[in-house]
Amino acid sequence: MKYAPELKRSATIALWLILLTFPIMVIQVNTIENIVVWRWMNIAGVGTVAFVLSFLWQIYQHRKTESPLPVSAHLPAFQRLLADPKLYRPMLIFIAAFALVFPFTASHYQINIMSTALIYIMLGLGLNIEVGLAGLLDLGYVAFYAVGAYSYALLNYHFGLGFWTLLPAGALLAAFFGILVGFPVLRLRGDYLAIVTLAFAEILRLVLENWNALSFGPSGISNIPRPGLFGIELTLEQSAVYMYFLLIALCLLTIFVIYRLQHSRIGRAWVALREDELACQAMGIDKTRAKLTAFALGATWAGMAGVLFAAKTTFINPASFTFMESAMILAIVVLGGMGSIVGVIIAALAIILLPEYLRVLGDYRMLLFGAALIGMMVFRPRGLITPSSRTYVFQPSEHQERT
Amino acid sequence: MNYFWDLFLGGLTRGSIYALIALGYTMVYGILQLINFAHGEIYMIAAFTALIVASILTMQGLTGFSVLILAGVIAILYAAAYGFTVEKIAYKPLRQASRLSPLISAIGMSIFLQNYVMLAQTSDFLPFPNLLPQSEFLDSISAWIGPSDFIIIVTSSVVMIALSLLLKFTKMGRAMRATAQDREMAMLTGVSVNRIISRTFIIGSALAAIGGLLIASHVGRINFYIGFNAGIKAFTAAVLGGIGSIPGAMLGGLVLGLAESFGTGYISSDYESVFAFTILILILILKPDGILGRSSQQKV
Amino acid sequence: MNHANLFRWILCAIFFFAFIPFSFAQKADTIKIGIAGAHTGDLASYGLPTVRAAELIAGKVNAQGGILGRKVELLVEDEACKPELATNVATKLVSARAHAVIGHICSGATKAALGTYKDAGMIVISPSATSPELTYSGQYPNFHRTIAPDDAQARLVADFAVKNLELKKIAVIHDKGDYGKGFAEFAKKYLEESANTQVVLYEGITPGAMDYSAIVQKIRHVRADAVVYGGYHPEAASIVQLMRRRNMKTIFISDDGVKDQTFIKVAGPAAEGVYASGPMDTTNNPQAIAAINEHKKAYGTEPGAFYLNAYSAMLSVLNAIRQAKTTDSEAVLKALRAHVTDTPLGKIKYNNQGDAIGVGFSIYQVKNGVYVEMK
Amino acid sequence: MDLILDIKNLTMNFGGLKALDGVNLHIRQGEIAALIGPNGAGKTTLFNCLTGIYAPSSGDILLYQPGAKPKRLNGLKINTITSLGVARTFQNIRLFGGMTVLENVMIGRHARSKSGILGAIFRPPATRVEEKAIVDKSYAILEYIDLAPYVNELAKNLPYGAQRRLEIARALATEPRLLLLDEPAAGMNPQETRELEGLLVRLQADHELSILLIEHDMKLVMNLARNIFVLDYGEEIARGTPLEIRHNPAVIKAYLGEEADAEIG
Repeated sequence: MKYAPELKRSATIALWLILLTFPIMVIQVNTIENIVVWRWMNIAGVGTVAFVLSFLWQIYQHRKTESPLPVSAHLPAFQRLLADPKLYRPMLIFIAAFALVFPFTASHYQINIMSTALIYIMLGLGLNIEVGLAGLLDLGYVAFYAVGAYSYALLNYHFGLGFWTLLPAGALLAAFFGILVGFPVLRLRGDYLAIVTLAFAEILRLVLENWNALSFGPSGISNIPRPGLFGIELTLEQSAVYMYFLLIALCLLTIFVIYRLQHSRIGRAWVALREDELACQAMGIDKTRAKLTAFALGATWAGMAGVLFAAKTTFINPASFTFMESAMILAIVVLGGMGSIVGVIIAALAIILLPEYLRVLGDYRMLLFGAALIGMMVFRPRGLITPSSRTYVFQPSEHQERT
Repeated sequence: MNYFWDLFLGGLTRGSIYALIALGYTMVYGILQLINFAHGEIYMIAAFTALIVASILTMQGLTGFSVLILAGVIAILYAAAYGFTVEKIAYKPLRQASRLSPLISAIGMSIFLQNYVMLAQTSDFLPFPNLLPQSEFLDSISAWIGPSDFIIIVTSSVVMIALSLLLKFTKMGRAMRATAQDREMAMLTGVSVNRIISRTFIIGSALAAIGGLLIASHVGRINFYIGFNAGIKAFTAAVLGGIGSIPGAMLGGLVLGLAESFGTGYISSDYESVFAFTILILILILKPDGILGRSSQQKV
Repeated sequence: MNHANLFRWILCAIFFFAFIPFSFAQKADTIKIGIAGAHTGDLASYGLPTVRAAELIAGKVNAQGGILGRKVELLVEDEACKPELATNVATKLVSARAHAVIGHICSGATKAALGTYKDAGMIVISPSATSPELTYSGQYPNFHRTIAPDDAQARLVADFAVKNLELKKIAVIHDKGDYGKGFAEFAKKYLEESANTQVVLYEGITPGAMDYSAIVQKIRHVRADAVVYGGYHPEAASIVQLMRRRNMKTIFISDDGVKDQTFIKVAGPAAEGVYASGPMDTTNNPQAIAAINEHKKAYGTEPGAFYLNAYSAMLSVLNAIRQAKTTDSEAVLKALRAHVTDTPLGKIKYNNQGDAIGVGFSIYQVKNGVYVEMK
Repeated sequence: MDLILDIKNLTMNFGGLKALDGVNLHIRQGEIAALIGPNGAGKTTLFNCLTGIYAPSSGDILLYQPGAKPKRLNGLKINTITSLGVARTFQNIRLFGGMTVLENVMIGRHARSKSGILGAIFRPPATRVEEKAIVDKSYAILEYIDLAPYVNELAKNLPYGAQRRLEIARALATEPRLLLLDEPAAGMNPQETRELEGLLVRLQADHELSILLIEHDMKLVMNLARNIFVLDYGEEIARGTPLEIRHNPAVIKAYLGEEADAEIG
């Protein structure tokens, strides 16, 4: 038997997991009725699943140590695809065509969740500035999102301002809030920053929940207008299509701006800041300023996404801005591969669309989603796509740059 | 003045529980620099296990102290086993990865465990039997301090003192502290880092289980979601006290509990959590490494 | 399996999932009822009983050959009480051409989803969304509910506290949620209308919090005669237990979310004497007893929150379809308003706003471990 | 020759510990000076005070600027000091490991370029010209320092000696007038050390750069430095030319038992 030791180990692990899950999986007590239900069949389930998974895992480990792949082969297929213009150009055209045709072939629901996914692409790319580029771990990104959404809802409610006025206004307000939060906390190192941003986001959410006079409390704000299109009346489905294209356009803008930022003096400064804060300062980079711009720019996109979110759902309340939301956006950034635009886009689509399509699985979908997050991290800890650095080619005397 | 005393005790009770859970966060953080978001779920699983064991025992006709001890011990063992397993599955393969990957894995684990308990047990709140012992002594002081408050404060103090002694005077404790200081150095001196990490998770989870047991008995109800909020608060407490610092986690928990209690009592419970988070922000702005955190003057 | 393969595999999986929805075949011969609400997350316990009620009824109806010769098919969709997910679920149900929706559970999610349903002309019956504006505003003619709006309950509770119990100092506490806070706001307003009654404390508590001793101390400190609590039974049970453990005799009055046998089981002896408002005569209604027994038989437990409301909602919509002899929403809407359905909540039909007529409310008190209606 | 740096009576306290105690030190324009002393003598602390990482407890650090009054550096921010023309390398190499060699040097140009967020997004001609200049200048520096073959390598993949040189390249990119090198030869083999020596001489000659050097390799120090300052326990125990230092009894005493004393004697 080739895999005898692995099988034995898997059996041990399966036994351990059966024991471990015994009280929760097998015994169901109802302290209200004083009934105990013994579900012995579950043992078989846990055992089989644990055995198969741990066996596969060990085979995987075995293969990895036995035949380490050459470094070039470590680049995933997709990434090789990206590196070669002959391959990625047709691919881009295909994606563009798909994006164009999609709303006319898909159902209203499909368009709707795709729009949601597009909003999360914006959020992911925005947070990518903070976490992926500048290395500032922000666990309260949802606060900026909330600022955007509430700016639109409230300013529209009180002053009747329109979507197109409030889109930049929401973005600016979020940026301002970003600076406001950023100032006191920039002295803090990594994880302290994380918990403080989390705290700020929670405070904001609790204030929105309690301060009825300002925010209408937990019952939220309804009937937020959808964006207008030169005053044309749109049906629900038409406005969903309109919203979809609007989001596509804004996503393209986001990608463009972030790509430019990433490959600029500022973007380099952020990456340097992430790599080594002290050396970065010694290179003449103003740490405070670099961090604040990263915070403010990240917040700007969240603010914009917030406005779009409010306009899309037409209803907001504080329940949409919980810590779990921040965690999901962070998961998008990390899963995508920190600092990689393409990675973030793929991850956003996966994280938002997957649970939707997993609905087939009913109650098990969040369970599997959690497992998928762990699995993805274990198999690809650096995310789907490792951002590659730009290479330059020089002739020894004539310096020619090629990107 | 009486009102003040009541709020103080309430805060102390809640703070002790925060501190017990915060210890798990701070120990894991000290060694792995990982915010173990699944830690709160361990606390929840411990409470469920205790509930299951206690119910079965009660139905077998056992009562009182023996139920408490048996349910408690089994819950603590199980929590420790869960902590150990969670580390092996979700964090150990990620030892070499960037610091954010285990964080996401931890969030995934937290979602998984919540749904696991919800699906295998129930989404409803279940009443939790009051396992805490009753005695004449407790009755006699009940005007002055609630019996369960008294037990929670005393138990958690004893546990925390025991932990401090363990870390200070045993070989394992020294190895753990050494690993927290400098993992590579500890490895060079022959400490098995993997074993230390496992033990850290086991001890941290056991502490959380004790917290879970105490609070479930005190509040009298549990569901699959109780770990999440407690986890966030406990993590806040750990940071407040200076993450990585054991006395810091204890102090942080108490400060947080008291802040919430007094905030509710003298201002408004609408903003209960806001008080906790505001204190956190203020303290970190004044002392960026937490109350008892080691100052981390960068070495150049 | 190397990384590249794994990745390709995942990519395939994503594409596979992406195209599943395109292949939805239309099964024209069923009556599709959407069941939307929180089935995961912290509010799952308020959404799942509705799913169970619908499943039980659908099972029974289908066993008898369905309605109009068509089977009842349930489209169960989870939105975790999140508005953004609720709109997705709504569009999904509209796209799947559901004939009616039982849901949503939370008022916020309901509000977010209603716009979509309204444009599609789909009938919605919520077992638990109590925000008054949902029916009063007249914006959503397609919306119905089998639960009394916040203000109606609050009025009843306030009158009871002021007139029957003649309470002077009242602490109004809520759980900051849609439902609890909505109820508490109205209760406060109505209590303050009385010259003799004073609201001495008006505060929200955090549902997930570890314990509520601070707020209980505060209730004692302000020497309230009674607590009017807006929210659900888990927190209410904690508060009552803490009060009794501290030997406080403060009267506890609450809403429909607490008028639940689980509350009594969880709170134990402390529940004794607690008042709660709830639908009239459910405890002795044979339909209600039967519905609860069905649940016990099928799932081995007492049903959870809003089970009877959901049960009634499901019965009434199926009855309306039966009466209208079509699933056309116009006709069903008319039938909902014209025909009385015998439900666990009593004989109900809906008024033009969408509120159920016949869901009378009365005050109950816990006596010897059961809720007894106060006459 | 004119002074470029004048340190007067510099004291640095950490709690009760005096890491520097009344140190005086000055460097002339275009001169290579060295700072030596046993481990823990406070050399790196002095660098840290000089570059703004620590705020000194007392004393003055004066940087002389052409055609302007001398600037007091005490308590200025790290990046401000860099833009004033003081650059440094680190004893424990602190490169941006995840960035390429070229990008590392390009970061050094930050202080000497200015395009902002809007420039980055809209990329007007001015920004494009500036960006091109940054790349060209950085490449020129890499060529000058013989790192051109590594241009697109990740910094962390470089051999040790090359990493040390990249640190210098990165510092040069900030266009310093005063360059502070913290043990540039540490970990280098004799061949690499010789090349480093040549490089430093070239640098000083080509750019009229003033250099202050912390180094344990006495041969290198004696060959390069015109002026040597010796620290021990935070105090200056000697200063002078290599010849003077070599025979200074206090220095010999401080180094007694240290491995370096063999090289001194």
